[in-house]
Amino acid sequence: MNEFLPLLLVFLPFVPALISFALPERMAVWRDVINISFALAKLALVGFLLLSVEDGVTTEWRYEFLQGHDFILRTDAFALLFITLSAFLWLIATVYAIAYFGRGPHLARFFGFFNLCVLAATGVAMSGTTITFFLFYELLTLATWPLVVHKGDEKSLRAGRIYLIYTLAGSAAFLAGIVWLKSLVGTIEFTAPPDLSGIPRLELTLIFILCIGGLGVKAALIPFHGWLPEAMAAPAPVSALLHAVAVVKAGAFGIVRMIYDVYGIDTVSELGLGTPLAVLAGATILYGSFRAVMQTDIKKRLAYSTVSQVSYIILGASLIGPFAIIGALVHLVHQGIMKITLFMCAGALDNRMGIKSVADLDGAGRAMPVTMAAFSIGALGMIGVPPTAGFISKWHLGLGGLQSDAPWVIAVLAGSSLLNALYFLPLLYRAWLLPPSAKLASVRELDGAWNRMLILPAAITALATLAAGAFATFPFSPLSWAKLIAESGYLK
Amino acid sequence: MAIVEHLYPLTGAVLVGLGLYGFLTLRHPLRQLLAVNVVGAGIFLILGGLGRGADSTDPFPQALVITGIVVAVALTAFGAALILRVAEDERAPDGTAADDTNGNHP
Amino acid sequence: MTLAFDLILCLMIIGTAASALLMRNALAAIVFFIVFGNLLGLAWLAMDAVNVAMAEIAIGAGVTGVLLILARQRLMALGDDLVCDEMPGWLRAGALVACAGFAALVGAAVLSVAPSDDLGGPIAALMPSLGIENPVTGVLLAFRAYDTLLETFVLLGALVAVWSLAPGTAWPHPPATLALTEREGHGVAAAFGRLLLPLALVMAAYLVWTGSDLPGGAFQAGTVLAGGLIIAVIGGAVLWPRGDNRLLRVALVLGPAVFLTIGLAGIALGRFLFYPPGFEKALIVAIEYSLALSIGVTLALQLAGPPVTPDHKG
Amino acid sequence: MTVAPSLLLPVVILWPILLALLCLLPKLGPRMLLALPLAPLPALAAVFLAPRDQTLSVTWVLLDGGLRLTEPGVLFLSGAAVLWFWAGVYALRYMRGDPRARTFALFWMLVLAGNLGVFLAADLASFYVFFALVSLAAYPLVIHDRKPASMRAGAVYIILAVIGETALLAGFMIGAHAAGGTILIDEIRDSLAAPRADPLVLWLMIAGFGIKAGLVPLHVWLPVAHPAAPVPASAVLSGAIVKAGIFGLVTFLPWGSAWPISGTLLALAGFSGLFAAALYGAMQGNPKTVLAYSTVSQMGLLMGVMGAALAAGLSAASVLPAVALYALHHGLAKGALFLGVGVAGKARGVVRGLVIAALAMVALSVAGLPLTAGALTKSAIKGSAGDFGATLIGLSALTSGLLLARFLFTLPKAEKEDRLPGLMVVPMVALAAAALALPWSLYAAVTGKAPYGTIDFLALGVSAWPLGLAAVLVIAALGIGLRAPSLPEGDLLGVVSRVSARAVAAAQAAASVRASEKPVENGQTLPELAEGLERLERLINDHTATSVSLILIALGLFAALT
Amino acid sequence: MSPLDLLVAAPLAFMIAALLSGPWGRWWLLAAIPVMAGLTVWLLLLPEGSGHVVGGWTLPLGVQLRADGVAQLMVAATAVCAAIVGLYALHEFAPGADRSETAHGFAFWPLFYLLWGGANAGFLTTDLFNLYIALEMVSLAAVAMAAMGSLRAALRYFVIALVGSLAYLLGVALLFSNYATVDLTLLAEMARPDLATKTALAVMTAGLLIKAAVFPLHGWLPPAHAAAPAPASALLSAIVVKVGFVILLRLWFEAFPAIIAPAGLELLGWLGALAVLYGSVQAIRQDTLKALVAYSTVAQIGYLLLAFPLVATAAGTGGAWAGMTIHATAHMLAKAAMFLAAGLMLKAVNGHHLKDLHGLARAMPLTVAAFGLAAVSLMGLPPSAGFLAKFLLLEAAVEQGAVFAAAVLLVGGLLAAVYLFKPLAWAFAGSDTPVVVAKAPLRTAAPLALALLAVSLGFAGQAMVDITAGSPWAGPPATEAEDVQ
Repeated sequence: MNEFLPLLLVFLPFVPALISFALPERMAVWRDVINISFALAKLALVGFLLLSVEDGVTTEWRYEFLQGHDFILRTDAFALLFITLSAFLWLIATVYAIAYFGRGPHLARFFGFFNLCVLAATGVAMSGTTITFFLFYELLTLATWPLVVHKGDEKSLRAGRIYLIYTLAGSAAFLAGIVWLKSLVGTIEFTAPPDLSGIPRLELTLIFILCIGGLGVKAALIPFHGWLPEAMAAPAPVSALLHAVAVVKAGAFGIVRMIYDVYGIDTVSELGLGTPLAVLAGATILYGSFRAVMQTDIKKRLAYSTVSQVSYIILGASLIGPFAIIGALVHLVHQGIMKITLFMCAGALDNRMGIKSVADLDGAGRAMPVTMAAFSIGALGMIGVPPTAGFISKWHLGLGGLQSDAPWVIAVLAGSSLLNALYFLPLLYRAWLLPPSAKLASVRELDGAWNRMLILPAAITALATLAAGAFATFPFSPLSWAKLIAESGYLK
Repeated sequence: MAIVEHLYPLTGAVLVGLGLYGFLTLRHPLRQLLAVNVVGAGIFLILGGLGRGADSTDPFPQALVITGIVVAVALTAFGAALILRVAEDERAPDGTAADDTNGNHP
Repeated sequence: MTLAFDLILCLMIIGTAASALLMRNALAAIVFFIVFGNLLGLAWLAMDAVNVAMAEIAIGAGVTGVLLILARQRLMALGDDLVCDEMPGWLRAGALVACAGFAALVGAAVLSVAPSDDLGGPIAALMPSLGIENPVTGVLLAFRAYDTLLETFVLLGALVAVWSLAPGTAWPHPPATLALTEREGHGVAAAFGRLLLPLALVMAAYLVWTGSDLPGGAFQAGTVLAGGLIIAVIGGAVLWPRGDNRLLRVALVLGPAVFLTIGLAGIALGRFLFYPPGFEKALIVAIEYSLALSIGVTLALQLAGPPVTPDHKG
Repeated sequence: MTVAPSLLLPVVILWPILLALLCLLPKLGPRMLLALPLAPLPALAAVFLAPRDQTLSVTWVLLDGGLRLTEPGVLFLSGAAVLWFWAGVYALRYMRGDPRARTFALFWMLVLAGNLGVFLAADLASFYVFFALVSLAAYPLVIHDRKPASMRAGAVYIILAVIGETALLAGFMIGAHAAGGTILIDEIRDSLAAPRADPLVLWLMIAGFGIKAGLVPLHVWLPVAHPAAPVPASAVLSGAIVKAGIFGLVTFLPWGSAWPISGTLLALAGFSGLFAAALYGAMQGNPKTVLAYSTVSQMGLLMGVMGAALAAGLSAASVLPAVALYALHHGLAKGALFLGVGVAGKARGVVRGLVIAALAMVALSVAGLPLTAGALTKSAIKGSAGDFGATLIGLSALTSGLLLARFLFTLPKAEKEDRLPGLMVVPMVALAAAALALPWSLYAAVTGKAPYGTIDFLALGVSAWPLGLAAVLVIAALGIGLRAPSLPEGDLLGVVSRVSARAVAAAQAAASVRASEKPVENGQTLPELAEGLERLERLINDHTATSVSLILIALGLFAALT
Repeated sequence: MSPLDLLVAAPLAFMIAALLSGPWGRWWLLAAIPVMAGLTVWLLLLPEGSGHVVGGWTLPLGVQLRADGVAQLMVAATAVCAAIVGLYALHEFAPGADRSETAHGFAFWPLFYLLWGGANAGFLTTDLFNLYIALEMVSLAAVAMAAMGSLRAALRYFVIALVGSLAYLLGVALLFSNYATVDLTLLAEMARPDLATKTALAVMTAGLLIKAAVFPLHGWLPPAHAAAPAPASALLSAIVVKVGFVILLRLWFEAFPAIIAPAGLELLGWLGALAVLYGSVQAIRQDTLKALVAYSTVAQIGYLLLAFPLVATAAGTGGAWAGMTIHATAHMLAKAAMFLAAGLMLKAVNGHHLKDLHGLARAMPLTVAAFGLAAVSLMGLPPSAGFLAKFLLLEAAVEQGAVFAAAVLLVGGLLAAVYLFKPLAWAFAGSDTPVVVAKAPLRTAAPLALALLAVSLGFAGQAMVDITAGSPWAGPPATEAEDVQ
């Protein structure tokens, strides 16, 4: 039974996906119910797995889809970190999406692909080999595209096009890299890094560049980040779950896997690949923040913020050190929670009051205090203000940088924090301190079940943001789990 | 003497070249059809001519040639009909829908 | 046959072919093509390939020639004078070089192969078991019966393909009547046709029968039959049938169907297209007769072209 | 003590946070003003009950840190608690009827929690949490009245606060790393005391704490922000919140090891603030601004002393008690003075005279009039300041005197007859009394020696000459009718803001140019290429070309095969 | 008894039946599908390389039929495509309103069976002359079907195809003269690197490149495939070009591997690479849907050629060989699905252009989904069979250090994404005027089934690899035909 658990976990969302595609619009209520219940079921399953993995039990499922090519799903601790995040946020985002869209058009399609995305994200997490990873990684690209173009207007279509070109080009590079590597050392399972000693350094370096370049597209490393701000043309739930969590995280997750499970930190250090990557990540952090400051559209600002924040993970992973990797892993979760909060709030503001640009935000806090409070917590978290989750991440990353003799990391973090403050605080200022326009004054934030449902998810994740920071050392907190992962194999 | 033995197949080779040249330079489909038939005849000559023994011709290539000739005529007939229909269509009173379906489609 | 004859014949073949290709006048080109076909027939005769010679003259020169003439006539009626656009000289020169090179390559390849009748012996050895004497028929209907079976379907398919070209409202009307019927030769042709059709039938039957032992066979017979049919139609003795005429359909598929049935029946006795010992000749002849009929009708209808709407002036 | 008294420590912080959460309740919110004085009560209890230097480790929270009360911490905590309490009492009257009373109460509680928490934190993470809470939550207090000037002041405040936070975080990280990844403050300080410690940590911390404490030249926010807030908020800002910065220095500076360069720099910055701020403040027209400059000046003194002590490598025991005591006095006195501004504005006639007299007493104490509590604390601190420092401190009485005199003359007058609310007067008086009395009572306990063991009046008189000179100058100026010039608030700020405004404008212009230069998307790119492709395809579609290609490929293949 | 000949005979029998049944002819399909399905399964169950000579006439006289891996895979894929496309076509090629025959409605079905039978004949025979006839069966049916869309395109197709056929026939003539046999398995034993053989191989290959529409000989394909009715296009792109390809395989890897010079393989590989790039670029430029899909065929065929040098260099039947054959299969299914879906969509909006698809994703989600899934396979994205194929090829290319081939494989996939997402983007675009589409469950299911199959075959990778591994070129050629009674 246990053997099939990974399979079940990955393909569980397939059921609601199919049902969502199939159900006619008049049965939308059933669709909602099924979506939420499956999200809950998955969360329960993840909970069960969490307990077993903490005891050191990993389950795996393999299937030889081609001779010499295993399809492996495995629940190691790192996978579970990502899965837990995605399962939790899936539930949140599902509730949010239901409330956000109400009873609009194309929803069958939306929820169908939405579930497929979660499937893919879970698959990415549980992949046990590079090829398996690639399979789900591509599936993620594909399943996301319909969501990006969901609105169907000119901007969305453009965004979809750009998204595809970027991500597919990235995938191609990644594929080339893994195939090359496989031709050198055979199948690579994410259990222990293979022996790469006999392979010319140049080849290894080129493969690394190909793979990281490919993964870096999704992770929005500069100069491959161009798709992300464009993709904000998608509706808020999409931006929230996918661009904050699933897609970019898949890229970041993959980079961590590359460094720790494919190459192994020893090889990476020996080849001297960590530092350039870290520098690139650092540049991305600063550049993303800098660009965010210049945006006037709220979602675009958040998007550039994502560009910046995701690179924290890469920075941590590439620094190679106990604190750094903990920082990277924990930020994987923290950034997800915080960014989804921000996006959900931004979506709610747009949905309820048509607020899109920074200038529209004046007085929004008066009209929608709960939403803006959640937004504020998310924003403060992004800045790294304690006791939010962002602080915990930054703390470990900073120490990690120092541990790895890269004190410049501190400067990067500090600069990024300042820039974060520069682009988030004015939002809070406008929302809370400027007088609202007449239009906003009439909004009743919590009137009606739909509206409450729209606010609730963001409120929950905002509290989670606080809790993840304030109770960082609580068992099963992201930090504790990140430490578990780090101790179980990523620290040598 | 090689040339003597190879007279007919060599003629076939020349026909292939000639036919091909005709095909390339003649810009009317019916003439091209004719040219293709010349090429075919050349190939048949090669096939038959190289199957000549001391006293008789190998029946096997003969059979192949007959089959080939029949296939060729079938195709030529279809080709001619097609050329005709294209010409008809181009001169149809409503020239607009000329190259679309023949109106047979529901 | 002497070398001189062979040489002259080859030169004439090449000459007529060149004329057929290079003549500006389409009709002249087609006439040259027919002459070319007949000369080819002579060449096959010179190579002791009487079966092929008959096929070439009947089908290669005859049917194809009629086809081309009819097509030209109909095209002229549509205002297409079949004049080719002049190509630039350098293009012609280029084409000439390319084709010459190609022909040289093929010629060299041909020269590198010594002519021989390697399979003549094995075939001759097997012939007695078939009970027929014409080895070409043996190859066509026994050793390579599979090829021939498929080929009959190509022929049938070609007719269906021609029919599929029918303009919108034309199907299932008959094809256009042949132009001669409206001219002065009507009466003569009609009388001739009426006479010729039975004659053609008889001759076709004879060709099939001799085909077992002497040169001849279903294809040649079918061509004769087609010729008779066409002349009969020209003469007005027979009218083109409608495309959905049941009898016509039966006539068309008879040959292929019989062939296929016998082939499939062979499975019961062992394998596909297996002729039980002792019945070989009977089966082959049965196939040939049915084929001849179908081929005749098919070829004739192919010559007739796609159906036209009744008020259409062909 | 039946219940473990150390459990009081979390309560000190959680209680105001709980009250803050209550503010969020819609019905209760505006009434929470009444709860303002309740918020610091657990802190007061802790001052008396909680054990000293005993860490209560708190697992599962943040990075598994702890809380504890150190000796200097007690003084800071008690001073702050007292000030917060009385200011709270004052505020509940002062803010009555204010439309944003709920917001005020909410952030008041939060700042209070942070402020008190800073004094209790035993680990970096919680210290940083509380410090950030103070910094950020104080912003709404600064901009409470939403007037343009306040908003500007708030902006300056928040920018510098964030920069300070960032510098601190960077310093903490490097410090923690140097100490082997620990987050316990004591261990980090010890590692800083090691000979090969990185001075960068020190500088980052000095910058971070210095911003909060108004270290010149990082003080620019202070003179604009403190006056912008409502009176009780100004009082706690100037009296208690700046002390968070001082406490940071007290806690983190590696006492006992000599840092000549860093210490001297800090001393220079501090002492220059001591004089410059006082002089500049003396030329202000707004009494609250004057007081704010006074804060900058006084804190400059404290930091100057600490810098000198650091340079000299004095031990913690010799420096910190005096510093804490000084801070305590200053906090209470400054609180009283700020509250006095509000009181004076409502009083007329004799009452006003009494109020001014009381304030003058406090002011003289701050300026260091011999035998006052202020002089006492100054004398205590001189010991750590070195000779030169001590001289400067002595001289500073002149500038302080001028400044505070200016303060007294700028006090507002009541516009109309109004009943002076007791709830405003009592806190002021109480704070003044505490400021004047508490140092006396604590002096012995803190410094270990009796105040003025032998009172040498002559020496005292002589040492008071700067103050006397100040008095003479003031009287002279009054006599000739000289009015102090009114300089704009915020000294260096004007320059900085002008430069930054210009930079922002330039950046925006550049950005807009770039945006307009973006090539038009979706247009036909490379029309020549498209046309070429079109022609190529037409050529290929022709069967002549196909046949030629066929021949060529056949020949090519043949060649390739041969 | 053997399915080898029945797989050819059965469609021909149905052709006759359809001809005789007049307006009811189309319903024979319902009988044909189970029969052909059964035969196909039977074929798949045959031990690899089993075959027999027709009528018991031994080589070199007779015609040998044989079931090797390629044949099994291709016949099976053809059966699936033909069956589903046939079902789809039931509606389109139907009698007129008054139950009377129409030219297309009548003629399609015999041609359909002719094509099916011809394709099977081509896949199953080892006889080069027999292959010629099979090729002509298929070509004839294909041209006639293309003519149902555009006469002019069909004429062009016809003329060029004729040239290709003759080139092939010329080669057959030379080979027969040289070796006195036209059987591949015998030729493989006798092959000599002499002038005639090389000329023959070169000429035949060139002719087959026309049939397979390989750049730059593809000119006939886009107009013909784009104009034909959807089911016809599906058959043309899926099956017809594959017949030429399979013959190429047999020539290069079965009959004459011994005399093939690497330069020849390289040349084919280059043509393939150019086809991929050129076809993709042209596809990107199209603004009509079916032209785009047709150019995609040009590009996809390029991969098959690109694989030639890889296959020749690789050892064993793993990697490149499997990748190439699986690609052919995947392309069959996916392209058929795509044409059917395109046909449905264009019919619904009554237009041709990409922009006409505006908002169709809402009106006909299943059809758009089918198109999308087919696109996934064509782009070579997981988990489709197309991905599997590309992955195997890529792996082979990397292992052999064929950097250029690897790059083309990757870039080709990207370009495919670019052109295939163009129509999808239009379909997903919002629309103010929703299209109302008549319900047609069967026709909607057809492309979806094909596309799902193309995608889900990715999970059956090893099965397909196993099937294609049973191909003669890998081991010693089957000398004596094993008779299956």
